Amino acid sequence: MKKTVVVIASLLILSAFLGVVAMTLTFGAPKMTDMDDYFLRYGQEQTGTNNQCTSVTFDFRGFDTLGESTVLFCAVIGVALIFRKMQAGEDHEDE
Amino acid sequence: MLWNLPFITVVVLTFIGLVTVLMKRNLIKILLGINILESAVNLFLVSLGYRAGGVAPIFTLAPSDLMVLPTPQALTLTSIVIGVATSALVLSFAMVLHKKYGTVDINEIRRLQG
Amino acid sequence: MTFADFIVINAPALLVAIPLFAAFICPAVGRISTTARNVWVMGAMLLTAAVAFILAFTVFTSGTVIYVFGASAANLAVPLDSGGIPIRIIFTIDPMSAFMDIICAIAGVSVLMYSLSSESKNTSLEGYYALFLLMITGVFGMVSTGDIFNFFVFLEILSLASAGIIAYRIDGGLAVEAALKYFILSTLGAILILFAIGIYYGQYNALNIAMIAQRMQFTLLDRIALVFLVAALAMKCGAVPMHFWTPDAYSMAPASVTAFLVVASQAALYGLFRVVFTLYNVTLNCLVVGWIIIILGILSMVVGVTMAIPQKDIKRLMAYHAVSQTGYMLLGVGVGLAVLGNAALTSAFGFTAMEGGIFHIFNHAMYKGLLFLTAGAIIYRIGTRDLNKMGGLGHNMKYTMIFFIIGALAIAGIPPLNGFASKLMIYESVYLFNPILAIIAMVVSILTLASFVKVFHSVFMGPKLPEYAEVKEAPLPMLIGMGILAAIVILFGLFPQPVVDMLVAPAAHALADQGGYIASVLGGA
Amino acid sequence: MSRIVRTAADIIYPFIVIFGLYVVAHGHLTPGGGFQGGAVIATGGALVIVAYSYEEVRDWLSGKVLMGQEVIGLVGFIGVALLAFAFGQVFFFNYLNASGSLFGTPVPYGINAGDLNTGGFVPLMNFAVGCEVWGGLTLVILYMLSAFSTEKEVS
Repeated sequence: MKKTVVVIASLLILSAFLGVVAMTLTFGAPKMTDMDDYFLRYGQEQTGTNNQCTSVTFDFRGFDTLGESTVLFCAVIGVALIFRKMQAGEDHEDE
Repeated sequence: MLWNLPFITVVVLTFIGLVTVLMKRNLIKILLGINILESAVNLFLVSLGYRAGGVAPIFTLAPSDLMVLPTPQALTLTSIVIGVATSALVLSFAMVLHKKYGTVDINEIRRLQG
Repeated sequence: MTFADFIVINAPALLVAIPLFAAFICPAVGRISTTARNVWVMGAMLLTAAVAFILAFTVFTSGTVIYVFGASAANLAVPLDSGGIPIRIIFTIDPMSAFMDIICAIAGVSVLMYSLSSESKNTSLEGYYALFLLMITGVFGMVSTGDIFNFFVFLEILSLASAGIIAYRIDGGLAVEAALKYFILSTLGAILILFAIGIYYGQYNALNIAMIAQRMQFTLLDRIALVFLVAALAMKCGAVPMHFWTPDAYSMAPASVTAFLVVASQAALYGLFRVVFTLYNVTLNCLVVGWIIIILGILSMVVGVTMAIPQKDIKRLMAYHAVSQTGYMLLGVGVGLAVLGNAALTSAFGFTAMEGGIFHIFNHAMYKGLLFLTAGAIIYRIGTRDLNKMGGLGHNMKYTMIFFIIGALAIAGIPPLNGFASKLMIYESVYLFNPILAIIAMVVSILTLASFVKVFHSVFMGPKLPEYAEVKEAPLPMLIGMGILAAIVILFGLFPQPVVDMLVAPAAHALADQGGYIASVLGGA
Repeated sequence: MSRIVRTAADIIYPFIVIFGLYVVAHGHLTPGGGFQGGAVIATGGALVIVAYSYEEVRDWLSGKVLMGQEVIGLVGFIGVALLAFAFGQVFFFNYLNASGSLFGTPVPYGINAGDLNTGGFVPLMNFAVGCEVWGGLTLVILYMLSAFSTEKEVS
């Protein structure tokens, strides 16, 4: 019972918040575009790529992409660790 | 004129995702709820960057100079890859738990107390 | 350009690049031999720590350091043709970030040293060390970055690496269960953070923290984003309404990982402070938000300590104490925030409260890490974590016992150890703000002392138990790891004033000074 | 799976790999890039795993090779970025752009037909990331399948 109340309350709060966001922002007309206009105007000359998504992903925000590859690496290593073949006695209930 | 339909879709998707995460007891369904939430946030980011009438920000033989904002697309790409990694890890956890406990019901996966 | 110049200029990049590179190579090095892998991991960690200290020294002597990834010069935050906006990812290391970097470096070195022998019995260690280095990278990145989306990426690196490493000992499924709980909550928090980032981006078309702060108008949307960020980060740092992942994850992870998870949750705490102080600062209604943080802190303190007292599992008990100690940091900084708009009160006790809270971050990382490491050493030797089954270990594990006493007295705030130094600052300043809060804090301290006296008694005192007659002292690398932390606990307890003057006060002032942060990135003001 | 499915998978697999490599290589000109291309190739791997059984596939797809691929991809990515230090530049500086060497043809502003020999270090990073995603995603599938079969582990 208590759980249901918490669930409904959190649902309503989050939806109301996002509803306000949805009503305040306007689709198709961003308020400010100066950073992206810079990318579109100078991206070709500074990175040599026609695809501005790629130029943002790999050059202007390349460090994020390194982090993103690292996240994938984390997941692979994590999956490898929990499916590893364990020695006898390594998978103990206690300790 | 699309009005704010994409943003409203974001709210609806968030609602569906949250209901799934909070109400369902099957671990796999909870993961699906998380994936729906991730789709909602990705849609939110992409919609933020849309400029009415804009084309994809790729200059190779582009039909027009008016382009949508590229940054949200880069952010969404990052967020999608993180979502894939998350799903892989949660699914592996669910597999191990199923092997050890014989169930993926979160009410029965509660051996840690306190 | 000499080599020294190169290191100093590129220190922020190397801080993240070295552990990342080491982690990527780690699975390959692990195939050569165990020794090669240990040397590789330890060498990378020492190198990273050295870079962190060089960077911190630069920051504390000559002010905030910025590093622009991919620009034509490392400090060219605003390109000449951009019209005054930063466009690339910028690392902004002000004294507060440098302070957190130092904590992470010290904790990383000692904990990694400890895990060289504590984990040596297990398989697939190259994966374990790779994830450990990635956790360290995540913390360094989170505390150094000046870009809010980059913060999110490092937060995700930290979450995934921690989840993988918490599940490392399957423990018949229990560790996986703890990791799952932690990870699902982290993911939900990350989604909230991403929504907040989207809201900022949609309004201000900026991702740089300084740029958002400069354009901040505190509209209704910004309030919503603030709620999202505070909820997500308070959950990540284990404050009370969302603390239930903490005891599970802390108790099921390997001991060395637990000691580092303390630092990781403090990186989330740093994120919370950064959001409140740098993104919003006085545009907030400081009193209301300050009181919210204070109430979170008081709840964490009281609930944490009352849940800790009846626990029978030694690591679970310590985990609840970690929740309780997080409350002190929230209390100190929350009081500083509540009086931020008022210059007279801020100089009277606001800064002291913030310094106390920030100093407590450092002290907590040290003594809590030490306590978790001693618990790990005990479990490593006797193979059980149940307090009722322990006893009489003081005869055989003398050094561990001494380290445990140091940590326990520090967490209870007994002079002359470092916990006392920071708690005293919190008591004094909070008493001026509201006496009831200070009294609650002192009562919680006394309860903490009582709880640790009980643990000490049941673990170390009493006659030698026959089943533990053959128990030996912990191995040398584990003792070195604990020794580093214990030495710092004592040193900072004996000489708190120089530390406060040199490290803590600049950090507190940098945190409160929003204009300085913006000016250091964007130039001018 | 039946013989028809297996034969079809055999025929389609090389095309999927080539299409993925195309997406990776043209990442700086057309929609796509390292992640997308890598994911396409990993789909080909998944197709083969579905068409055959895990026990058969395990002999062809070695976990060691895939892990090596992933590590090489990541090290290549961070190595390309670190190489900027050798040119006396900042981490992640695009030192190859407009240098006249490999991938160094300058690109002026405006709509154009696109030239493969542009992009600075972006194509190199695309290849590194493509390599990493290919190895990583296939490896995740293999590890998950290994949990179902008990006799032999992914090495």
